[in-house]
Amino acid sequence: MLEIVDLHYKYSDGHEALRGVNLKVNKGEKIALIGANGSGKSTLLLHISGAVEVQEGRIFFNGLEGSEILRKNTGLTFQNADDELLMPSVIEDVAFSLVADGMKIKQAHERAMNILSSLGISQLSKRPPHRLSGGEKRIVSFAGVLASEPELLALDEPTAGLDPKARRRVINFLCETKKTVILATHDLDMALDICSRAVILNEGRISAEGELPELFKEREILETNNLELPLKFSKI
Amino acid sequence: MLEIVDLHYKYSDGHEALRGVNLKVNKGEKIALIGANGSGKSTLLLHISGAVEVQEGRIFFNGLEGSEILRKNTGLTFQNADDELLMPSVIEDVAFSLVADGMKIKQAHERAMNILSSLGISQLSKRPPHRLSGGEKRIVSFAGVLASEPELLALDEPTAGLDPKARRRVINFLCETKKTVILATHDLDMALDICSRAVILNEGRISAEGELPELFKEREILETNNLELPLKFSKI
Amino acid sequence: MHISEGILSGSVLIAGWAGSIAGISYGLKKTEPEKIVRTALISSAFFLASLVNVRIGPSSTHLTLLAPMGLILGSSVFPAVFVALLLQAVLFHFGGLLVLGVNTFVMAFSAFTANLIFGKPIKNENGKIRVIVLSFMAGAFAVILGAFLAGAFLGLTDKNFMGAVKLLLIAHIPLALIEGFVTSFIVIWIKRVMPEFLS
Amino acid sequence: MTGNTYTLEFSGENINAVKHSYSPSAILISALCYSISVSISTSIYALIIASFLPFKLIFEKKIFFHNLSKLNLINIFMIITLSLTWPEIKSGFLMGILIAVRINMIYIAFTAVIYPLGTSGMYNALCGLGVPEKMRVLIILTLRGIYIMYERLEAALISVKLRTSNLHGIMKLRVFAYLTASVLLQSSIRSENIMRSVKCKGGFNGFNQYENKGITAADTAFIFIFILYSLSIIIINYA
Repeated sequence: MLEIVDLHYKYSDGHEALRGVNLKVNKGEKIALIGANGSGKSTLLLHISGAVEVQEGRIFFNGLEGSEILRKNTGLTFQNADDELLMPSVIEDVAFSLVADGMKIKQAHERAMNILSSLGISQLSKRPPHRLSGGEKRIVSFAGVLASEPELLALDEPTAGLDPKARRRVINFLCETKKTVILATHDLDMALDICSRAVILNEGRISAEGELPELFKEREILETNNLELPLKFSKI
Repeated sequence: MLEIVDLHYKYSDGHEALRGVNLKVNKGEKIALIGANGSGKSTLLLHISGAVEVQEGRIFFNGLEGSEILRKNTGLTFQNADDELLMPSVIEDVAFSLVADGMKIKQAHERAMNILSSLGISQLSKRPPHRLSGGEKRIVSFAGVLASEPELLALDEPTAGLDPKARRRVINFLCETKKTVILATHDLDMALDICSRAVILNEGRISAEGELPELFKEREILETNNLELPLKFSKI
Repeated sequence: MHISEGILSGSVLIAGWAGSIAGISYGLKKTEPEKIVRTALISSAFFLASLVNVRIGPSSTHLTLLAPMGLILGSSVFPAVFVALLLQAVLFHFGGLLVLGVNTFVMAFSAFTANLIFGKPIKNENGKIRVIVLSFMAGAFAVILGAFLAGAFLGLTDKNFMGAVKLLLIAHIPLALIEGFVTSFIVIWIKRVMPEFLS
Repeated sequence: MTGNTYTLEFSGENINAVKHSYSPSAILISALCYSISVSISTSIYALIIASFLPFKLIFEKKIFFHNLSKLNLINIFMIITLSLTWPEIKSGFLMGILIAVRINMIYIAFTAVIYPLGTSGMYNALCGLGVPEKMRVLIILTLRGIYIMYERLEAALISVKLRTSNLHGIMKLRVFAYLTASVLLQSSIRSENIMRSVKCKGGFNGFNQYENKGITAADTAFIFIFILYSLSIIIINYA
């Protein structure tokens, strides 16, 4: 479904965030993208979702190229949900990408309402985003991404700052969804719950890759990549 | 050292954040403050650090009362380290409260430098704190709080948004410090690493309290308080 | 320098709107679509900072931060000030809608002019003392120009206002000094932490 | 909170915006016509005619008398200033009274009719009047930014309060300046992320979600009545 070939990216300040990433993602797969801060996870997600233009290398989505194709078929949620809640009310926010693609407002709002209902949060539709709790904001940002029916979800730290209950709700949602998922996270326990495969980024390169949970049992790989043994494997 | 008696707090919008909290903290103790979002953790920390005036109830610090006493003797760090970084360089930021309280700049900078060295980040002293990584910002914010030599540290989610390595660094620091620590967090595994006792807040009241790790083994208590079994106790 | 509703004559109100609409259109045209988001977020930060009540001695004051706004936003300062004043009216019922034109022009033009005169020298200057002096002048200048413009609009409405206008100008002198200091501190900080921030 | 060096005066928006039967643009146009006619009135007869609306509104709706009394406290100060600075005390005093009356009438009209529209109503009204896209985006995102950055500034102010108890003179201004600069930097970083998210979500077109019902016959009648009313005030004023 998604194929990334030798992707490089340099920010305008000279920082090389990606230094040759190669990755294949199959339809329906759920992949965890692991790595320390600054390892290039977020930059990779921005590429996958078409938010930045490819400088060097290629990204194919079902064989096609171009950031337009990626934007249409993938949905990105940001680490901080506040950054993607743009409109003064939840329903307008969820309808945003539909209206941007030319759908009539009434129709877009109907579709948005359906999505909110399917996520069990239709009661929030008229609320302004600043009145929502952290967990609610996160779910609304999912709703906004799901509205345009992307085939692939790219999620940046979807549980950062959430309390255990809200975190569990997000994990359940991601376990149940049939979409292809690429999940950047520090929360290795969540990765184990959701993903079947993990990719470890280190300084802009993929330094390890493998099935879960086997990969996380290799202490050496984790240590060279500045990661910690997931808590499930540690004993009290 | 710290004694809180029947503390109530109502925000101006009518929301009752605290509904009768009683808590005793002994010198040198490390206590975890656990609870879902909105349970009153942050409001309690704001009281302990003297940032808000007591509306109803009493807070004693070594037998004395008043927000001035609390401000002098406690140090609070915020969930978002960016909120407390002020000065254009790390050393000035750490020395800020000393200079503002009348210490000579040279002396204040010397003290600040000692603190930075003791935390192993003296190489950052000339950098603008706003340009540091998330983990570095967090440690600098600790340094700023430590500068005024508080007896008690009140910490709001000190590991939120940090990668595993930076998180481990913060945990190590908190394990080693001799100060009294009150730690509000969702990260129960961190609480187990650092604290000897936990207090569970639910809707502005203390709903459970006990030694660690025993308290976290009581599945029922965790469930009624919307918490999750710490991962160390769960098996794969 | 905020003029209240119900004071100015019809022709002066129209003149204010004409001036600010010209400024807003120019500002919007010069603001690339990519920069709209940045303008919005920065102007919300200025909006909030101007709500902070700074206690000075027995009294307290709100700062206008006109010069920093001009230095950072450049020509986008016209639409930014307009939106800020509009939201202030709708959110706090503070300031009117009819005089919005005049008030936008008074504040945005002062900020814009401060940037026009002092922006380049401040950006290119490296000596710390010179930067402090230049930005102090920019901060004080913007406030004085704002008070002067507000006075001019009052004077054009009825020349008998001139007595009150003199009082208004005198009352703005301490504010000008305060804004001068604040502007120079903000500029120093920006030059050390993120020099690319100046427009 | 007494004794604070800085206090943030932010009450936020009344989110229970009133639903009007007329389109927001019609309400905005009508109220503006009325307030123009009031603000240029000098004759007592014109002001008497103009006072019908505020009296009707006072009886019909809840006017914030608290705010109104605060407003008039400032008005008293204004009347005194004008009396003392005008060439003649009496004419200055009368000018002050005239302005105070106008301010009250316009304030009542705005608080009863326009402000209850809330930010979303005001936004719809402006869109209905054909405000350009860049301006619409700017309004929506500035409003969002205010709520996002409010939390940051509030926390920063608490942090300063905790870190130091006695700021004096220039140091106080310096700290305020640094606080402002820090919040500016944070808002600039946020804007980069928000821009990316706008791009991912399909671009600025998504902001075009105002209710464009157009002006109905009822709206036209409403505006027409107000224009007639305003014109009659103006005519009486110059008669």
